[in-house]
Amino acid sequence: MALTRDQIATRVAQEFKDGDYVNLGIGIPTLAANFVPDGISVMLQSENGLLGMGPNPTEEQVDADMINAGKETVTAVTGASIFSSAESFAMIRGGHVDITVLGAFEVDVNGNIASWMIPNKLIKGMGGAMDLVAGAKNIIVTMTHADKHGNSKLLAECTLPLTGVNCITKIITDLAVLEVKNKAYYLLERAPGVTVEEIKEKTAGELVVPDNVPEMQF
Amino acid sequence: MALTRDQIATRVAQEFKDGDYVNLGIGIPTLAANFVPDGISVMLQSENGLLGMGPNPTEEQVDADMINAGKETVTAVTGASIFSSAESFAMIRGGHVDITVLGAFEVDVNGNIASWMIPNKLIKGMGGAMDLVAGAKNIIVTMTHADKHGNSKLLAECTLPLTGVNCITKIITDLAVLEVKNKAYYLLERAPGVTVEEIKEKTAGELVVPDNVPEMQF
Amino acid sequence: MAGFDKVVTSYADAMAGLNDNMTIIAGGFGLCGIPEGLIAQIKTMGTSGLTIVSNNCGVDDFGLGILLEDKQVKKMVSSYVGENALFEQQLLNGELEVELTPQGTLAEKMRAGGAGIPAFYTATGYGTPVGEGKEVKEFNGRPYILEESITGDFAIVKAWKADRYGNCIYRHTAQNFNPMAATAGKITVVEAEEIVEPGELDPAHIHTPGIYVDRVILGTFEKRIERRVLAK
Amino acid sequence: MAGFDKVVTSYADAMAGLNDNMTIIAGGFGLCGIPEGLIAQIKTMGTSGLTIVSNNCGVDDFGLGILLEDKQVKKMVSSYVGENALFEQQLLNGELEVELTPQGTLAEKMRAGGAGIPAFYTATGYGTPVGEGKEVKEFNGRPYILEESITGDFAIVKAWKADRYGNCIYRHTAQNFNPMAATAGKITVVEAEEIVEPGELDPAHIHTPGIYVDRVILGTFEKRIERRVLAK
Repeated sequence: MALTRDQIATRVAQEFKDGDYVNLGIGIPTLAANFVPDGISVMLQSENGLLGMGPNPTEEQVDADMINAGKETVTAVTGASIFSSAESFAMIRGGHVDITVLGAFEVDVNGNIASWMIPNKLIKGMGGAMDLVAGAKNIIVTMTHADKHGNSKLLAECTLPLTGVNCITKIITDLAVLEVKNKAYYLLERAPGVTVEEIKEKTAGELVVPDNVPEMQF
Repeated sequence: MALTRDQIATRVAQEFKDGDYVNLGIGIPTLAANFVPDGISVMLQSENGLLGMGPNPTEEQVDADMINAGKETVTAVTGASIFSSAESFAMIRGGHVDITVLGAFEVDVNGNIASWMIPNKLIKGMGGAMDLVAGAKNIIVTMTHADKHGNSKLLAECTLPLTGVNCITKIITDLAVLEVKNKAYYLLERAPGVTVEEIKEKTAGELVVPDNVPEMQF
Repeated sequence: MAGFDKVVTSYADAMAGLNDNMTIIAGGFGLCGIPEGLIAQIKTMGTSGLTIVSNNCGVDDFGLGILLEDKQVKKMVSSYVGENALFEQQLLNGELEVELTPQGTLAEKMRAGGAGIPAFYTATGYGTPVGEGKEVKEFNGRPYILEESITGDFAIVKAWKADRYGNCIYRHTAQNFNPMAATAGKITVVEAEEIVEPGELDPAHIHTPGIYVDRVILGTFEKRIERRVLAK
Repeated sequence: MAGFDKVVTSYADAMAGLNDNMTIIAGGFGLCGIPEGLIAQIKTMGTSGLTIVSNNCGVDDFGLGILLEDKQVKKMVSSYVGENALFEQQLLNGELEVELTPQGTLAEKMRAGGAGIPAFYTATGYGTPVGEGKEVKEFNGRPYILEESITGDFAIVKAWKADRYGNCIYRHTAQNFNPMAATAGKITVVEAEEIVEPGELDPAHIHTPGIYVDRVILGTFEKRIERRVLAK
């Protein structure tokens, strides 16, 4: 069975190590904050200038001056720091954020990612995504393996305008966990009950399948 | 009579306008802070990260964490701000300091200045001087008109390694006030009792002398 | 210290000198930390042909979005403009130009503009449409693109507290682009929630030293929240 | 939050991993705001062949100057090294190399190194010995030189207060180069006058967010004054 959004987020959160500084994109990546494993602490960076982002506020805590990069009201955790956008992206561009998790329209076997623009359709802008993929030490892309028409999002070569080149190393989808290297997708894990055949079918770029592909553990 | 150091500093301070942010180099420039005219307020910038430098401290006020760019103990005035060296030079390089006053070994008619290095003799470094001459809106050089052997410091072309090119517009010496433009020194004022002849004699670069050269007013 | 008192008492004085076809650098992220009264004054003045450098362009009826109604904006330099239907319409009609700029590059362009750095290299945008036509240079085997800095005729900034000398502090994440914007205007105007006397702000806590600031005005702020999300 | 507790209790732990021929970025201006105990530890370790990036090199018997005694330093990158007789002697003997760098360029090189900017243009040094051999480019009719950023294997930083997560604040002008140094080390070590619990520092007052810091140690400081000048 393909994973639910919460299950994908749970698998993403297994990538976190204790003490990681993490930037989570909008959507499934943000959900990962709810599934951080026991014994692991991470500190969330929000690119509008907050290190140590906490949960959304209660009614009493709501403060218009306290928002995240998705423009949602948030709180700060104990030990947080707040700074300018220039300082925030100095952190990001300078490689100080340990893990960035973000969604994508497409990725390819060169580690390229397209996530911000669909010509003649979506022209809202890239926000901080280009800086994040250029700067983070470890970038995880999370998305559905194929679009709603069944077309693979794991391509040999991206067709949409790129967000960044040669930067993606790990992909966590509703079907599988894959590593990108040597111009191919290496299948590391499959979702419980999902067959290697289905993953092959929905992966357009070259897929390398080891003899044994374990199921994800939750 | 050639001006004393205090008199040079007094003439320098006449250049200040109310509300100017001013950076003063070591030596005579620093003295100018003591002669700011009545009704004029300036705020002193010290390039190690202090805007609003005050006088040296009393015995009780001395604080090792409170120094100026000359490494002397200082105080801060009311309304001061303290920041990093990167921020300090952002101000300087970005042209936010209104007036910089500094000493020099030599200047020339191209507005070049040499103030930091005498080959095989003085190799201490340029400190912040190169940033100051590259960045300030208005740079005033103050020095003796000639060295102790009577050799002019106002040259046609500098002989020592430069601190900056094409940046000096005004020179205040013990003999005269001059403007640098059109590859010449324009004599604006002479020290009380100093003749145009003496100034001509001690100016190696081309000197433009108007019909009437007023004496400096103190 | 009369020469350092930067407080003005009318919005007309605050924005005096703003003319058609000028460039304005604006602080704020979404609707957070925006100089509401200064934006309203620009609308009142009716200045047109403006280039506005701001991470976002507000929403249809609030923030910089209100300058679209009378087509005062010629060009936006922004990282994200997705909250605004009028914006999209004017863009598709060709009435508005947009230069989409990665958020970190935008922040750094403003900082560099204020700091006398005309250009810098960044890996951000290399190999993407953002990098097209830009100079590329390798450092340690990695390609980077050259990005030029930005300055404006005016910068409009929203502070929490400002003193009469223009020293500013920002509140929480309303800081965002404001400190860089403050450095990048030929004339920098700060609209503050509170104006205090010099000396009331701790010198070590000042986010924007007064040297960058030309005018300070006391504002009142609606502080609209774009996405009010509560704890479950 | 065990993973974020960066406090170490010995200087040996604080500087563990420092090896010969490494590059160290050091905060401080003159003798103000220098990590005295970390410098002493480097002397104790006897590490040699070091490249040290620091605005100054201390004085003969204090600050970075003490590393000259046993010839631990191969190269200094500094703006001003005039306070130190041993320095001058080793320089003239060819035992020490120095790369004189304008103070603002040095500060910006550290900042850029930490911020992922490999190079930037500045007018500082154009037409002088500093500009020799560097790429020149005109912007708006003015020539600028290209300066590359600096990073180090270690950064050593002196803070006033640090919390266990590595968030730091600096006191008065002891801030100087420390915030940039903190961003530019592969391993950044902070020596603080006081270590506090997370939450004790106001998030808006933190000069160096903990993300840049790997280790924090409690120090005791002599805080020698280089030029004690009193009001007349």
